[in-house]
Amino acid sequence: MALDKNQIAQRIAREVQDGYYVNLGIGIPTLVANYVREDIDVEFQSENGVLGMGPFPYDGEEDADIINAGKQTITTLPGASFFDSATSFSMIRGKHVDLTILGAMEVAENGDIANWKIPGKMVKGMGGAMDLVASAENIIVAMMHTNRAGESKLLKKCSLPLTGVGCVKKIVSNLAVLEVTAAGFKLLERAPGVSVEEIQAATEGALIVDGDIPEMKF
Amino acid sequence: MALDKNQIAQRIAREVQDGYYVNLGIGIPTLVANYVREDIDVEFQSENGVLGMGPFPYDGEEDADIINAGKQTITTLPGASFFDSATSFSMIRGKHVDLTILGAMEVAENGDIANWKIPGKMVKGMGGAMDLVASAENIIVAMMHTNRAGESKLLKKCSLPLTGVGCVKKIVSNLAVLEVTAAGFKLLERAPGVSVEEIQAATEGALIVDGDIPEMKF
Amino acid sequence: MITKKVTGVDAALEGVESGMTMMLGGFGLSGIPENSIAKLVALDVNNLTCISNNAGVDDFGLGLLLQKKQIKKMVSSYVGENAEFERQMLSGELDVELIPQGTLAERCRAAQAGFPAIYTPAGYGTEVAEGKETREFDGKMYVLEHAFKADFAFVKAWKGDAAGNLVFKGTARNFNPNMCGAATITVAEVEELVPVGTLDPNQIHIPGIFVQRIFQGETYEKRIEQRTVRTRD
Amino acid sequence: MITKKVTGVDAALEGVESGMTMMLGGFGLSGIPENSIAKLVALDVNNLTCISNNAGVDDFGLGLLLQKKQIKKMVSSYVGENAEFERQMLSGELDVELIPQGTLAERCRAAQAGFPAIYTPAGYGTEVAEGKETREFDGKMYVLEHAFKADFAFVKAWKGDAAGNLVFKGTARNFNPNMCGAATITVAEVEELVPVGTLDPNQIHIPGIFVQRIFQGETYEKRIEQRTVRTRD
Repeated sequence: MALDKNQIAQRIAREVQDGYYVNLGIGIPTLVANYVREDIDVEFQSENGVLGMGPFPYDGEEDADIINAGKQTITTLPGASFFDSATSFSMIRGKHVDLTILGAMEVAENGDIANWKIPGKMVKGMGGAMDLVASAENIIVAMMHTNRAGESKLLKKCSLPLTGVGCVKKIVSNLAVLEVTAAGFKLLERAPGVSVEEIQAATEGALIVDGDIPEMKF
Repeated sequence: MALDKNQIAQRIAREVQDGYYVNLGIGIPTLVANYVREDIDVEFQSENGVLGMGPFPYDGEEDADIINAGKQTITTLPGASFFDSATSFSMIRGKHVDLTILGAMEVAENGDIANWKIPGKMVKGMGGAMDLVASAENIIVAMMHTNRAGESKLLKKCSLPLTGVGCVKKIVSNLAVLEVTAAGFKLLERAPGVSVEEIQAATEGALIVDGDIPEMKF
Repeated sequence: MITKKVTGVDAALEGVESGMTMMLGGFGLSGIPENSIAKLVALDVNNLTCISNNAGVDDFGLGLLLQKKQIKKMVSSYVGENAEFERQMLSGELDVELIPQGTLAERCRAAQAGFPAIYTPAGYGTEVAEGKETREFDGKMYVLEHAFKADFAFVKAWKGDAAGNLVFKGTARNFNPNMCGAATITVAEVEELVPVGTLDPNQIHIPGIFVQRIFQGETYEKRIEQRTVRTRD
Repeated sequence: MITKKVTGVDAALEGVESGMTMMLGGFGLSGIPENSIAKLVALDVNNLTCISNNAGVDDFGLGLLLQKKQIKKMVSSYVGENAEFERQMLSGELDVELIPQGTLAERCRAAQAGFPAIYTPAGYGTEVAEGKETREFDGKMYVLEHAFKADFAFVKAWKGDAAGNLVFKGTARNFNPNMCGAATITVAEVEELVPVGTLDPNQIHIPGIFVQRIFQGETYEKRIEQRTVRTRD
């Protein structure tokens, strides 16, 4: 069965390693924080200027001056710091952030990603996404494998305006975990009960299936 | 009579206007602070990372962590701030410092300045001088008009490696106040008792003498 | 000490004219110069170019200027919370230049620090880089982005003093420090104007040299955009 | 929280080898990483390239490494206080690259912030710009200067915590913050390692993400180079 958003986040959380500084995008990526193992040390960075984010505040303790990049009220943990936007992107551009997890509208088999604009329809802007994808060495995309019409979002070539070129390394979708390789999307894991054929049918870009593909573990 | 170093500083102090942020170089420029009018508001910046410098500390109150660019122990005044070197040069390069006063070994009639190196003999380095002269819109040079051998230091062309090109606007020497113009050194004021002829004799570069040249006032 | 204190928002915005380019600090509605924006609305200046990471919401922040059609052009990284904005943009009434957030921050910092341009990897290979110079360094491609030029920068700090020194709080800091000294005139509004000498010189986020005018804002709504909370166990 | 605390200077300098490029904070003798320098002397590594604004004095700071001829090349802006330095330089034993102080700071910051190069006006038309690319922007000439690449950065802060957060004091701040995160490994030594959570998150000069190792130095001499005082009236 295909994963729900929380399960996608849960699977991605397994990619987070001890000692990682992690930037989480808006949407599914934000949920990843809920599933990171408690026996490893991880710090969350938000590009609006905070390192060491904690959970949401208790009701009544929210502070307009302490938010994340999704404009949500947050708290900070001991060891946290606040800083200006230029410093925040120094962390990102300077490769001090170890892992970037973000959503996508489309990913191409060469690692191109599109997630900021649908010409003539939706123009919210790229926020920090272009800086993140241009700089991060370790980018995981959290996404649905297909759109509502059932069309693949893992493409030969993106149709929407790009956010970055050749930058996505790994995708965790509702159907599969895939690695972006020189030859295309390499299938690493299947969602429980989802067949290789179903994944193949939902993938427009080149899908590489090498041997037996295990089911995901959480 | 030619000015001494303190008198050069005293004359330069008259160029300091209300509301100026001023960077003072090592040597004669440092003395300028002693002569600035007390009825105007001026702040001194030192490129090692302090704005709002005050006088030297009282004996016993000196702090190894609070020095100026000449490595002298200093104090700060109310409203002072400390910052890192990149921020300090943002102030300088970004033209937030209003006036730079520094020494020179040579100045050319086109505003070139040399003050950091005598090949094969003295190589102390440029410190912040190259940043200062390349960025400041208002540079006053404090210098002796001639070297110990009596040779002019206000030249047609600098013989020493340059610190900056076409940047000096004004010179206060022991003999005269001069403005650097497109046509050369324009004589503005004479040191008390020093004749135009004496200044002419001490100036290798083009000297422009336009009408009566008044004596300096302090 | 050089004083930057002005009597209030009226004096702080003296010289503001239609057609000017403004930088405005803030991320979402956090750390926005509320009092300066209110005054811009009251002054009824128009044809403004606004450099600001976001465009407010319909009834707060820059949304107030958008409602009155005072803005000709927005330079932002993210504008997704504002229906009137979207309407004006899609209808062509409003010119919008969307740029990466880190590029926005650094083009401000370049102006502050006297750099003419920077090379950033953000946006390479995308429409953001179209028509811009690109260049390879060490096998990676970068886009040349120029320093902003602005007439006024409006920033909001937590505390400040008459010398213009500023201290920010939490993530309300964001773009505010990077915009100080990045325009011809920087206007800082603060929640609390404290006596000179009470701010620790080691702990000043923006030295007063980067600020031309400072005043204490009359009121701060500090609206929260996404109130997310958890319940106590 | 990710901990950066190591047991002491021995662990902090693990991996240091001859031939490496080091950044060292400090201005004159103020804010220099005294304990790390002492350990570099003890380790007897040589052929080092040192990026540091100054070169210490004969018997303190980087002068200690120069005495033992451990330094192959210095990249500095001002080296005027060191007789042994001058002797090695004039004799050709020591390779010296003198660069403008603001350029030095910004080449560090570029490395920290992921910029490949910057355009600065400093040094244009001088021998500093020889062989370098120059370019005009808005009628002014600039020199292209590249980000430093270094193996280790050694910085000294006043206070720090196990998360690697740093706070500096007075003008001992100088280049130290700009070098954090500008090398493969940043080693911070602090006068006082305080418990995590005691530093105000608003008042951290360098967030821990820019620091790989932190330790409390055993002793600090904090020598004064030019003791200038006035007498009481």
